[in-house]
Amino acid sequence: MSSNFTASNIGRLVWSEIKPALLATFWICLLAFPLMTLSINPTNQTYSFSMARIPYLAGGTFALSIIWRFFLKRRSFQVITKAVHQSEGLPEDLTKGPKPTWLTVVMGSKYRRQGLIVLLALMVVLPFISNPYSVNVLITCLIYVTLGLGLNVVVGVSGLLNLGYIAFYAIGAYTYALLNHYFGLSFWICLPLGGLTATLMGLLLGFPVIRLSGDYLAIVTLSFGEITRLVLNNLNITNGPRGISYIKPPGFFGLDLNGAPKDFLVNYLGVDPGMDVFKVFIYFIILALVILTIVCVFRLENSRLGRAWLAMREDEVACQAMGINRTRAKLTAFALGSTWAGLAGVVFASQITFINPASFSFLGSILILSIVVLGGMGSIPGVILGAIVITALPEQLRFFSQYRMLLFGALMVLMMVFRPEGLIKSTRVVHMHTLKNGNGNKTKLEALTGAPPERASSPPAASQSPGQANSQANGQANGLANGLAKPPQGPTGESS
Amino acid sequence: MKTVVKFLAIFALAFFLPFGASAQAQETTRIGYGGALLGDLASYGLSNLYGLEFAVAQANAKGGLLGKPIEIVQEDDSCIPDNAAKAALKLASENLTLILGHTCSGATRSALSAYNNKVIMISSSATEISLTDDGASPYFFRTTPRDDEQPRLQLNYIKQKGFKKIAILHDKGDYGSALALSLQANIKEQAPELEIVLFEGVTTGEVSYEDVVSMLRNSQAEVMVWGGYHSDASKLVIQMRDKGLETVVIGPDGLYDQQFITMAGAAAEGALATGQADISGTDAAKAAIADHHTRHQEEPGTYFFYAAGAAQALFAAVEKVGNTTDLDAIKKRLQEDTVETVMGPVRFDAKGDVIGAKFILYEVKDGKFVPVN
Amino acid sequence: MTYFLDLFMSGLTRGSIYALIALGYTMVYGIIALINFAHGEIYMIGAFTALLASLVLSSLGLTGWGLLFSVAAIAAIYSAMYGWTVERIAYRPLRGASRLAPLISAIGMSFFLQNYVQLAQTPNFMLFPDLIPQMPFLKPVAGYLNRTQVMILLFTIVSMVALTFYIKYTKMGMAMRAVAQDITMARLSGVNIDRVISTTFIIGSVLAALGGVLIGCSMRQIYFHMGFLAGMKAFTAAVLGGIGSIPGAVIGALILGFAESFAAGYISSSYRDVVAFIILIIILIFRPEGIMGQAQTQKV
Amino acid sequence: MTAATDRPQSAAKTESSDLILSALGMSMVFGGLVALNNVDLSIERDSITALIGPNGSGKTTFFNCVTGIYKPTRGDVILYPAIDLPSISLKGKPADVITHQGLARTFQNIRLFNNLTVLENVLIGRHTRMKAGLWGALTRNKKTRQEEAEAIEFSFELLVTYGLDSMANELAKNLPYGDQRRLEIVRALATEPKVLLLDEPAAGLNISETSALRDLISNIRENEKVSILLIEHDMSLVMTVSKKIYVFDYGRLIAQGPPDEIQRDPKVIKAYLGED
Repeated sequence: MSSNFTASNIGRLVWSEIKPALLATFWICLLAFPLMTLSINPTNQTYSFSMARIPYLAGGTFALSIIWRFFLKRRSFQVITKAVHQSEGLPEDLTKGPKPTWLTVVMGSKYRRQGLIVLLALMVVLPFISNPYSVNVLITCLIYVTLGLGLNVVVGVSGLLNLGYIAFYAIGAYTYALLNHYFGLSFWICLPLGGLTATLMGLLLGFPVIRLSGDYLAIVTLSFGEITRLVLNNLNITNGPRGISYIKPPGFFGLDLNGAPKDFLVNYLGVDPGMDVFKVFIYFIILALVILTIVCVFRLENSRLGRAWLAMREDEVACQAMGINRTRAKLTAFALGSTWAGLAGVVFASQITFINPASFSFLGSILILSIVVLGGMGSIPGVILGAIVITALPEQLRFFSQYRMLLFGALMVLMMVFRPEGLIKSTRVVHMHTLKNGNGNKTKLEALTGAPPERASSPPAASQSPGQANSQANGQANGLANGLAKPPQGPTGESS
Repeated sequence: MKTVVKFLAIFALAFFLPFGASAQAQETTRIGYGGALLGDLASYGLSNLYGLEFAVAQANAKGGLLGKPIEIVQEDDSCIPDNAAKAALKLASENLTLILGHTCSGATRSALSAYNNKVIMISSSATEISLTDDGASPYFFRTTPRDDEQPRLQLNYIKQKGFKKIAILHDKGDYGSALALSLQANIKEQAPELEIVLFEGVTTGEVSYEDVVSMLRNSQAEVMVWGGYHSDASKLVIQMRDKGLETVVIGPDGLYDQQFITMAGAAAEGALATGQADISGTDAAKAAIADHHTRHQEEPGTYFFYAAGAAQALFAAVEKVGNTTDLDAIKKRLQEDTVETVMGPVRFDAKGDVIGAKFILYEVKDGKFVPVN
Repeated sequence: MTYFLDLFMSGLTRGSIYALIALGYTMVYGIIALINFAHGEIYMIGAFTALLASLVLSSLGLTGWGLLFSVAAIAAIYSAMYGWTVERIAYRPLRGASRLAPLISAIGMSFFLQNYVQLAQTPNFMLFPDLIPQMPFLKPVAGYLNRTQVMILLFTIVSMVALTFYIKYTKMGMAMRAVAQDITMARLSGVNIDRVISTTFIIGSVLAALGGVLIGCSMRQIYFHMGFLAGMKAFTAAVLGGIGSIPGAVIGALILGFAESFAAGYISSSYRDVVAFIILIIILIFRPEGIMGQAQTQKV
Repeated sequence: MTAATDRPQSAAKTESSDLILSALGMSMVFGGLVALNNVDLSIERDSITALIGPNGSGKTTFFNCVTGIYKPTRGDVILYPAIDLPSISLKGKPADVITHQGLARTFQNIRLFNNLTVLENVLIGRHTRMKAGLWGALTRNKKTRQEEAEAIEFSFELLVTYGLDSMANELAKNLPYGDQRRLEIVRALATEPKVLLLDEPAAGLNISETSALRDLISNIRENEKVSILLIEHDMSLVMTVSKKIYVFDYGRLIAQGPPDEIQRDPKVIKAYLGED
């Protein structure tokens, strides 16, 4: 074996890595040659030639190419290892349950509750230890978390590709802006109204697209998004492209938070929040909305309705054959997904205080979709992380100023190439079986109710104790925790 | 656990970097620039930035501002209101109190609301009337003349030439559509005898304007007034002339740009535009143009002088006040003192509009904008 | 009537441009079921390369038809190289991933290319030279049909015919049809999938580049963001015609072109796109698989 | 093996008390192709009926028409839920309604919800027997929690009965092939069907798996009070479990009767082996 490590062998090995990188470098330089070396003087339509940028390009490409090849090799090696292990039946022990991920470890540990409280406390304290700009980024980020989770219901859970999601965001924002502008309605009245309007528009869009699926659905939703934007741009009532300004921020029980309370804080309490009070207030509103959204989406996903959506995503024919009304499932998915966009839109309008149709372009839909896919389709923590990356990363990249969007685009490609399932892969909730079955042992249910469970013909007796029902229901919430414990094994005969 | 680390890393990267970033030693006097540096309207934003850079370079050569060299902190808003608010908050969080910007009217309005009257802001390109008229922004100034001048000038010309049928087209943007609506209102009020045969928005960035040309021909308009920027106008004019349509074209200051003539070539001949009165004739302006040539190898852009003038006026006011934080004092100086700048003497009125800035009507003759007497 | 004819001609040219770009979308989709969002950017790069090439070549003394065709050829070659590279970097490593991963990768690529051109050149609108020589014989119909329109129609028809022949009668064309039908079976019968996909991207890019050159000649201006709207419209056209179908893309593009022109002319230019999109939605509601798309019976 | 079952038309009329499902005059035309031509078929209560025929003879099309995946061109399907209940026409009803009425099916090429767990697959089968709506899902009130708990309990018991409980939390796609087939049947059973339609359940199984499947099918019929309609190519399986066999060829019903009769029927032999 040691003979393999002769100088010439190592040289050959290194060369085999460097050669393709050199080729790639040459190719990219060739590609970039005219666009990067020729510059046009627009006044007299002459051109000048300069090779100054080429060495940087070549160096960068060479380094990137080496790294790219290394990671691609690693990726394919991992795939092969996995396949070999599988074919040899190595770790595929089906009784072991899904492999614990860090999420199940954290969420499943007995410190889960404490962990969540710490996180929540951190989120509550955050605006007070940061500057106004960061609070604004945080608000934007949380708005996009809401949007991402809402779109996740449509795309990630139900499998309906929606490219016009920004329209519902716009509808929410304009609902508040218009009602506030013309009728002086307050934020708190408009918040549910904005959500409701978006829901209704979602239904309206849902009806014509019931028969469509896949990319046809995508293009119709895209059209819907564009139609909404164009109509907002052309109507007089929305003030067209000039938009609506001076939208009121939310008040606190009728108290105007713009100005006065800050003076109060500074003068009487000696605390200087260092920023506008209403911004902090909006932060807490959107934080509450995000928490509400997470709870709702989690509950939906693990309910009868959510499973219908999942079934629809997985197989449209089989889902109908299982008794699921596909039309209804599609419509609820569309309508509910839109609701959150509407709510987020209202908050957005109150945060930015000026909206015009330019804020709701197709690019917005694309960004929200990127959040869902980048984060991990159908995964709630994934979508949250995705929203952080998509909204906060470009802010961080401001350091690179004009190269910002270039890097952002490149990162999206790299992310998909090396982690196509998203940052956090969606995992299914684990249910633990509480029955000790088979060998004449009483089931937990029997033990509690004293009656043998009837099966097959009718559902178990409704006289079940509420405690049991609770523990089962909690089984869902605690499912992650239970997933760590081995499910008790019943006899696995071919048939009973 | 590797993923936990990854998660934390991303989280930290996302949020905690900016918290530390604002703590910097103030060895310089800093001025913020907010406007379009990227996106479709980047060229306007860049001409603003170059103007500011010119003024800063000049001031720094003479020892800076308040005894310290001036440093520019720039943020892009791509002329999108949403981004402008973000950029504004970013600049505000750096404790900047002097801002030059923003480029577009819509973005400026949203930025104003984000600054929340905590900075002195001078725009050299936001022309929309209400920005100063509504009185909500006491610390906002602008060196560019306002939009309401332009429709008036255009209408006068139309009446003078005896045109009867008018087509008004706009680019559906906040700037262009406001101008178009304002002209429409002007005509209804002051010249109801004129007939508006076509009032339409045009989608910009399209692959063809031929259908618009067809509509124009069908409407038999004698004059077409464009509300929007030169980039679309030049395409429209080329296609109009290509199809043998001789309708007179009048545009706003968005069209008054040498770029329009370069782009439209022969088709630009005879087109009219309202534009800021020519200020490149003075010695100071000529020196600035020469400086711009050496720095950027091109002619200065539309708003170069207005940005440079704004910056020079601002520097003078700050120098007199002696600090950058007393906004009311700076405001007072800006309104009371007349400062000699590359764009001529600059002083602001009570609303914040520059005094003496005027639009005049130009016509394209032999590849140049020539004032119409 | 002349007004109608006028609008008809403008719809025809508009539709032809859409068709050239839509073909790239529909071919890629037909083969690997991917919405290639970066396709509009390839079209933009074609236009930019053509601009640079025309400046260099005309300074070398080339004029007239020779200039036009060599510029078009250089733009086509460069766009093809870009198309090929984009597929290699952003899509090939993702083969076999979920359907949305390549879509996001494509969007990332689109951002990247747009900003790359903006940084490498400028964000400004750039003047595109008038490359199409004068055609004196068009004098009588000058008001309705000018030389750029003639060239656009000519280019479109020629590329369409050439493409149809290529797909129908060459070995590679047959392989493409096979891969479009069933990628696994095609691989099993010895078709080199990678090569087929690369060829598809190259052909699509060449057509997009031609579209870029023609639009440059017609609008006389190009800029880095031009690919977005054109790409979106072309994609809409491809879906309208039944994505994956080559004649469908052309028919869809023409319908969209006419719809837009007539909507602008007879309704309102402000609402033109609204009308166009509503027509699209209505057509898809009644023919969910597009105009020329095959109605697929769910196989159970 | 009564003589009465030889005459389905009259059986549908006179002896409906013995039948659970009857299809009358089913026809299905795709474009110009006649996939099903006026087929009558009935299933006796608590029996196993088989449907055989060469490939492309219209068996799966028949399934699709009965279960509402396709809308038949002509014909009616009538369900007799119980002896003392009125009959229900399933004609033109959508698939989900038909499933709710008590018909459940499996697919020729397994159609599980691959990225969901085994338990969730079965829970989705429970969908049609559950009531919780949007409100229940969001508030997770007592009623919903109880219903959910019952559904999980029910599903677990089914999984235990059919030996899949140890894999309850595995993703369906990670199951071995034989278990996937079994899971599809369990999922159909979760809808509490009156008639279970199995489309080639033995396809792709080896000999021992097939014999296990035979036991499974018999067990299901005994345990679950369900009538079974079975499409199958494995003749040994068909002949041993079924009480009655229908034979399709070119979309027509060419023979029907008990297994031993069918085995001897010259028309059936001709359809399978061709003419000499």
